[in-house]
This record gives sequence, C-alpha cells and structure tokens, in this order.
Amino acid sequence: MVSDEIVYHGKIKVPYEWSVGEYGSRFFYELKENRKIWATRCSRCKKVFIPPRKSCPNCFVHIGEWLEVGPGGNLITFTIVRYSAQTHITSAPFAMGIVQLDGSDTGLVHLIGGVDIEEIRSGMRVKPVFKEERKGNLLDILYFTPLEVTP
Amino acid sequence: MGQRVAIVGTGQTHHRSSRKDVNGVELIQEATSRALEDAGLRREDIDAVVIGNMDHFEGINYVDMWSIDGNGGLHKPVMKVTTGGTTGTTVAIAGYYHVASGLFDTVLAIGWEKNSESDTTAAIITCADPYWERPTFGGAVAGLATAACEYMHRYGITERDAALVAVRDRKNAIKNPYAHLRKQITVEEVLGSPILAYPIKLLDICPRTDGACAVIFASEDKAKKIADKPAWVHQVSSRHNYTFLTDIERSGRMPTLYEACMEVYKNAGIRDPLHELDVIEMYTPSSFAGLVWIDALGVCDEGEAVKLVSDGATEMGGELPINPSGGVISTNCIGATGLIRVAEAAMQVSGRAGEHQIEGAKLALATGFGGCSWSDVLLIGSAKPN
Amino acid sequence: MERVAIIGIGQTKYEREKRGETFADLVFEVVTKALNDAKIGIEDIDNVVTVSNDFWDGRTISSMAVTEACGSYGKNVSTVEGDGTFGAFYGLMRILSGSFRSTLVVSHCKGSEGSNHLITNAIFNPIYERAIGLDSISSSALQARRYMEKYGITEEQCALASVKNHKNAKDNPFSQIAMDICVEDVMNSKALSDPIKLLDSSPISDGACAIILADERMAKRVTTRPVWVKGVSHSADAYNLGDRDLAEPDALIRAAQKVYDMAGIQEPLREIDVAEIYDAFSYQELLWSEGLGFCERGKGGRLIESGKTTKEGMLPINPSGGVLSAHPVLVAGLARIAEITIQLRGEGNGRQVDGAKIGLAHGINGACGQAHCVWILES
Amino acid sequence: MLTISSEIELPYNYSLGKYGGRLVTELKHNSRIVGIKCPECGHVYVPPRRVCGKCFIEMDEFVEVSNSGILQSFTVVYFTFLDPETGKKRPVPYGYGRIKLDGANSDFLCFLEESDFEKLKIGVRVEAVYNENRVGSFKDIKYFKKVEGSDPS
Repeated sequence: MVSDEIVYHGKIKVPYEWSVGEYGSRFFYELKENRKIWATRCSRCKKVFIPPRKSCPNCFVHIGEWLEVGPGGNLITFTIVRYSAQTHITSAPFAMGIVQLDGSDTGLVHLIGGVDIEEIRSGMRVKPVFKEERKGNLLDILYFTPLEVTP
Repeated sequence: MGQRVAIVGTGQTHHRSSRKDVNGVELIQEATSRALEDAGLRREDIDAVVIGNMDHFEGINYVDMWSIDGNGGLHKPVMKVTTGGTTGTTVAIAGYYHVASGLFDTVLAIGWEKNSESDTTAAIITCADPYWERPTFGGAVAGLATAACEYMHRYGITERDAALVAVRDRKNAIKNPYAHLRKQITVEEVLGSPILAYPIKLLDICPRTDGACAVIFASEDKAKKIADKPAWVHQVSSRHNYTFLTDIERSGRMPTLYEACMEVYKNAGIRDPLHELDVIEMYTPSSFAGLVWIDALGVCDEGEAVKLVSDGATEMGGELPINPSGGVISTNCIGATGLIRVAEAAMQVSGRAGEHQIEGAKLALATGFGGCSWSDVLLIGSAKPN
Repeated sequence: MERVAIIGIGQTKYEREKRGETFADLVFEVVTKALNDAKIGIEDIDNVVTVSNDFWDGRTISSMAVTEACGSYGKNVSTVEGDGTFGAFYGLMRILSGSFRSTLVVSHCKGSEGSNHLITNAIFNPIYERAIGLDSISSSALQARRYMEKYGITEEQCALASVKNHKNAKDNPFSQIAMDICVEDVMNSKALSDPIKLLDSSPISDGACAIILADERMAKRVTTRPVWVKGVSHSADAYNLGDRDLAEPDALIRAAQKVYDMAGIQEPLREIDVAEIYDAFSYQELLWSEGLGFCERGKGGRLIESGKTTKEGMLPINPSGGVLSAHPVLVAGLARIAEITIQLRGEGNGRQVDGAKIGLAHGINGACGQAHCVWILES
Repeated sequence: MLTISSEIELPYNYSLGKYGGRLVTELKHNSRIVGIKCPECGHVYVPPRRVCGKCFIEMDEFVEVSNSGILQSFTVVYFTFLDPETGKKRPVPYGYGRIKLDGANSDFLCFLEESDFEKLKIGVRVEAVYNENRVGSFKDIKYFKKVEGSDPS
C-alpha cells in the first residue's frame, strides 16, 4: 500500500444518558402508564406544544398548563424510506411522517404503520398504536396508523 | 469604526453535579432567562445569540439549532463557536465582536454543559489526534498531570504548593451561591485525596458539573439605558498555536496565555498588571495550572507564582485576588466555564458580586483555556474604554 | 456598514474521497491558493476564523487539526461550527469591529471519513426524534413532500434543478459530479425516500475552501478586483421538525428581507445578476428561490420551468453546479461565496454569467434549512 | 426523572496522509521513527506533518530521528475511564509521557514501560521497544523503557 493512502478505521464510542427532565418525564409517564399524550399550553400566546415545553420558545415565559391532546390527528407529511441505514429501527421500506394531534399546534415525527405504505396519503386521519410493553420513551408508541384504512 | 461594548446582564444556573430535572435546553433556558431578568430585558430585545459547546460531550450535533427553544434565538441570528475548554470565553469574545461590529446592539452569549450525561474523559480524549495521541492520552486529568509533573521539575514546586490553590478557590466558593462545590478543604485533605493521575489528586482537579451561563453584551447607547453600571469590555484576545499536544513548548511561560495577555495589556496601556488589575477570574482546571499559569499573566517573574499564592496576594483581600467566585476547581460545567469567568469579572467591576465582591474592583481579567493550549483573555472594566 | 471586500479565494477540487489527504493538507492547499489569489502573504493576515464540525471530523475541537495549516500561529483565531457562510459572517464582524484589517476564513470537511446517516441523525432531538431514525435524507423528504403538496410543485419541476445544475457543473473545474442528464433520468433514478430520488440528492464530498476578507483600505491597496460585501444576514427557525410548517422557509424570508434592506435591493429577480444557493436536494433550489423572493410563494416550480435561472437566464442560479454537484458540508456555503466572487470578477470562464455585477450567496445550517445565511456581493 | 440512553458508535476512516503515513510505514518495516524538518527554522517535528505552523511553510524533508530520547514529562494514570475507541474501560494504571527523541525538536507522546511513578524521573533516557509482530500502527511501538544506567541529565 502506498503510504499516503493509509486510512485508520477508528471510532468514537461514547455513551450518553440524556435527561428528559421533569416535563418530558411526565409526558413519557403518561404514554407508558395511561396511553395518553399530554401537551403544554403557553399562557401568553396559547400555543399548545408537543413534546411539552417548560417555557415558551417565543414568549419566553414559564409554562404551567398541561392538557391532553389527540389521540386522533392529521398526517401533515410523510415519506417512504427505501434505503437502509444503521439509524433505522425497522427495515426499509417503511414510512415516517409528521402527525399533528387534535388540540396541538405542533407536530410529532413518528413512524406510520399498520397500513400498506403505498396507501399512505397526507391529510389522513391517524391515531397512535401503543406497544404492549412500554418503557417510558417515544417508542412506547409503535406507530401512528390510519383511523380508517380505505380498502 | 466599531462601537464600544459593555456587559449589561449575566445569568447562571445553580451549578450541580447532576440536573436530571431538566433537559439540556431547559437548563440553557434557566441561564438565559436569568440573564434577561438581570438586564431587565425581554427576549424580543435580543438581536442575536452566540452559543457553544463540544459536540461529543453530549452527543448533539448543531447545538445552536437544537437549543433554539431555550437560547432565545427563535427567528433570530444564532451562531455557534467552539474551541474546547475555551468555548465559554470564545462565546464571550464572539458576543463582543457581534456588538463591536455595529451590526447588532444587544447580543446574548451562552455556554452550557451537562457533564452528567456522558463520560467526560472519554469525550475529552476525542480532542486528541485519533491516531497518534488517543491511545495514550488520558483526557484532561492526565494531560494536566503531565504538565504538572513538568512544572514540579522545572520550578521545584511541590504538591503542597499546588494544594494552596485548591484550598483558596474552594474557600472562595463558599460565598458564591451558584458554585458547585461549596465546602472548605484543607491542604492535608488535598494531599490525602485519591490519586487520579500522578501528581494530580482528586482535590487538585475541577469537578464535573451540570450548568449554564448567559451574558448579555450591548452597544454603548443600549448599555447606558439598560444598566446603571455596565461592565465595559476593554480588550479581547485569543491564541492557539499547536496541532499536537506535544508541540506545546515546555520552556518559558505558558506561551499562548502569555501572548494573549501581552496583547491585551499592550492595547489597553497596562504596564504593571499586578497593580493595575483588581481581580482575575482565571481558568484553572487544576491546582498546578492555577499556580504556574499565573506566570503567564505577567503579574510576577517566571517561576514566582508560588510566592504570590503562598503570601496570600491572590486571596480575597490580597493584592490581586484570583477567583473570588471559587473558580474552575469549584465549578466546571465545561462549555460554560469560560463564560462564567467573564460573567464573574463583569459582576466584580459592576460591584454586583454579592458576598464575594472585591471591594472597589475596577479592572478585571478573565481567562480561558482549552484543547492543546488554546487561550482567550478578556479585560473588563468599570470605566468606559477610550 | 463599513466597506469590506473579499480579496482572495481558494478551493480544492471537490471529490468523493480524498483518501491521501488529511484535513490539514486540504486547508493548507486552499489557504495558499487564497493568499496567492490575493497576492499577499500570511503576514498580511491578522486574524483567522476556521470552520469545522466535530461530528463530521470525528474529533472534539476539530479545528485543532488545522491550526498549523491555516496559518493562525501567533494570531487571533476562533472557530465557528456551522456552515461556512456563518464563519465568514464572523470574519466580517471581526473586521467591522475595527480590531482587524483582514480575516482569513477557511472551512474543511471530509464526508468520506464518517457515516452520513449517523452524523445527520445526531442533528435531531435525542429525546423525541432521533429514535425514529431521521437523517438528512428522510427529513428532507418530509419537507419536500410538504412543500410540493402544499403548493402543487411536481417532481419533474424539482428534477429540472438537478438537470440544470449537473450540466452547469461541466464548466466548473472544482465540481464533483458534472453530467448531461434529462428529467427522465432523474425520475427514473433510484428512490431513496419519497419523493427524493438519487439524482435529486447531493453527493458525499471531500474538500476545503478559503476566503480572505479585508477592510476598504487594505482591499484598495492590495487588489484591483475587490468584491464588496453589500449586505449579510442570517436567521434561525424552530428546531423540532413538528414545530415548523416545512413548506414555509420563514428563516430564509427574514434573512433575505434584512439583507435586501442592507443592500438596497427591491426586486431581487431583476437586480441580482447571479445567485449561488444551497441546493442539498433538488427541491431546495425551488423552495429557497421562493424564500429569497426570486418568485412568489409556491411559484418555485414555474420559475425554474421559465428558464430564467439557467446560465443565460435573467437570474442564473448555481452556474457552478451548486451543492447538487459537490456537497462538502460546512464548506459548501463558503464555496458559494467563492463562486460568486469568481463571477463578479468575471473569471468564471465557461460558467461565467455575462456582466455579473451583483451576486447572492446562500448557506444553511441544521435540518431542512433551519437557519439560513444570505450574502449580497458586488463587484 | 427519566433519561434516554444511547451508545452512539461512530465509525471514521481517518486519513493519515502522506506525512503520517510515512511514519507508520517506517515504524512497521524499519523500526524507525521519522520526523520532518522545516526548511526555514530547522525545527524537526514528530509526527511529521505538512506545515510548520510558526513559519507557515510547506515541509518535505523527512529525517530519521533516534529511537531513544529524554523523558520530558510523564504521568501515571490511576483513575478508570471509558476509552472512546473501544467503549470499554481502559486498563489502569499505565504510564505515558512526552519524550524528546534525539534529533527531534517537538516531543513524542508514548506509553512508558514503567507504571510506578516513584521510579520515573524527568530527564532519564528512554528507548523505544517494538512489538514482534508489527501491523503498521502507532501501537507497533509497545512502549518506551528506561535505558539501564541512565540518570537524569
């Protein structure tokens, strides 16, 4: 091998444990224990945030009000992922999208499943399908699925 | 060309070893909102935001983008700067240039760290060359230990001499409500603490801290309206000369820090820093560094730092107090650490440092250290610069 | 704003893999080129801003690897982590402060060294988004569909950007992927993440770029072909993808408005002679064109169909081939500035836009153009 | 309070380039350490690299430096930490130090045979010990060991 072509195959393997925080913990607790999705609402601009914010990014005031949103929502956009990557938790092709839950002003990125992926359309009404065994993280929702699948 | 710049508000979290009650963005928001409150400003008064950290410390890419909800930068210009341990001072210097340029009048600078979320040494090792240095390099503790070993040899200083720095800083921290470690220690306790990497022992080295700091920089016109006693930024400088850890010259005063200090003094017309400066907030990651690097500040002859420290000149009430806040040995939320030096220096010259106030402080120096000898220096004063 | 000029530029050729060269080697190449271009020596540079990213470089404080090669020894130096347009912005501010006469800004990246999927996955919220497996391609696909469906933009219209830019790249000696393709080629290329296909996407690239900024006095002294900064602005949008309507480039609209105010531009389509914009995916050229006010909202497809953005058109966009033809992350925005500099000096050879006097360079940060930086330059 | 855990493992193909590559090749085939000399200031850098930062000049003169040199500083690491290369704890204690090889101006960072700090002294002469089987790696040098009879100079 020519010396200038030497490549060192190294890696960076550092563990992380990200704090979810008080608000995020409550959000995940509700997913896990009650299969419910909770959001917070800014007292000033009235915007409803999911995932819940502890302070409003715009008004910069503390947020104290919690409310349940969903479970139904609209599919704002989606994609069918057809390539493989280490970051994927399911094998391609699979669908992911942004779901705006009823009562929320922001969307949530999640997998779209339980449907023929070629049938997925933006604007579809969707609902969460919860896993049986839940651990207190976003993947306690298995995916969002269309409320009524058209045959 | 250029406009004068002052610090008009500072905010810190209460620094702790672990802040599991908040995620990183919420931690940042705490510091940001406190700085705004301190300055009597609202988010909409801020023209731009500068933030920094080290990506592999928390495993987050594009932290400037990730932290938008908490950094106050939604719908505003947000920039990320990063230089390792120096990041906090680098953020401050960038905040200064944002305003000095005349393009912005009120700028928020933010540093933060959640050391509890990762293995700090593992992350720090990745700052070394992947091939030539990482296999041996043992992170900041070991890196500072090799330097300390050499200082002991070169200047004949002892572990006991170095311990004085840790004892001083930890004593000062008791009066700082935001400091992480606020318990008095003794020289004997330092010497008897577990050895981490010879000659550095547990109580010689900075802790791992979760915390954030925010500082608001403003133009002259704004500063006059915002603050009764603005802390004026007189000079800033930075140096970084090396690629490999072992390129750092062993002889002489710590070269990058010395160069940066000399540039600042020259431009500010300071001839006798020992007497002209009133207080220094110095980035002292280890007790040995806190001793030997004083030489590089030009406040004593080379090798004479021990005398300054042992004579009490650097204590509260001494001739030139160093680290009234308790310094890095008491609080080390790495990405924020340098910015805390700047915030504390500003609080001192504004007479707003509370219980750890140095009476009559008018001119303060803040320093930052990072990577293989990255050095930042800021000179901050109560009087408007020329 | 005081007058500041770009007085020197340097680029590497952009390639899929520069296996034989380190970051420092690339940086030295472009810094040397920029100094030679400006006909000055390193001693004429009084401060340096490097641009790099620790994830892409696989190194904390990644700028340390290029300290010697960027010529910052003994000088004031700092590092911006973000697109090169942001690094250049910092370099500009340092001159405007009156503290410096000349800033060298240099950016490097080797996309070949790391894992694109893992590194861009790490851009997303570790608590709420990362586990879904998002990366630069899938997130952009979510944006592309939202944009296309909201405004009736077609895949064929997006494909036109790929066709145009890859053709333009044939005249750019620095570009990585230059070819004659047609819309059908793009449409038939491998589907990656609907509606994004292989030929809608930018490649993985290695390369570096440097520019030298100088105050008016120095610029007039050292060069006869300064390119002046007329305005620059940047702005950031919300982070969580679900917080934004991805069809609306709000941050870009704000940055563009500000920069047009600074430069006194009222009708960008007519007044700007050439634009280099950050088209990481084909749809982005259309969407960013709208955000930059080159056309009305939702008319990005019609704009490209009209031919106004070809090299011979009213406002040529990406005569260099754009980011679709070479995408060294962080470098790409700085390369846009370098390319506009080339255009405004009239040194573009085959890719030269006739009579270009006012140019626009654009860079982005974060996912789906969360932040944008826009420069207006003038010969 | 909940946390989200992740063990990101990021692979990298770090190019060693012409200059680093030359040193690796010399280590592997010839048990030699090479540096590079600045044509301007004459400083010899180890490991070799393209640019002398001080002079901002391209270097191309590779020079062989000695396998032995003087220990300039050292530490012995006792605390445990994760090695980012493996994700596992790095074995401790271990000693390493800065060595100024004869013929070089910058120091070289390497493992030391000795891991008892009481027995290490700045100024002693140390020499490289190579592994039997060399693979073309920094780790082809097993460690530096003290040259018998060497006292701090």
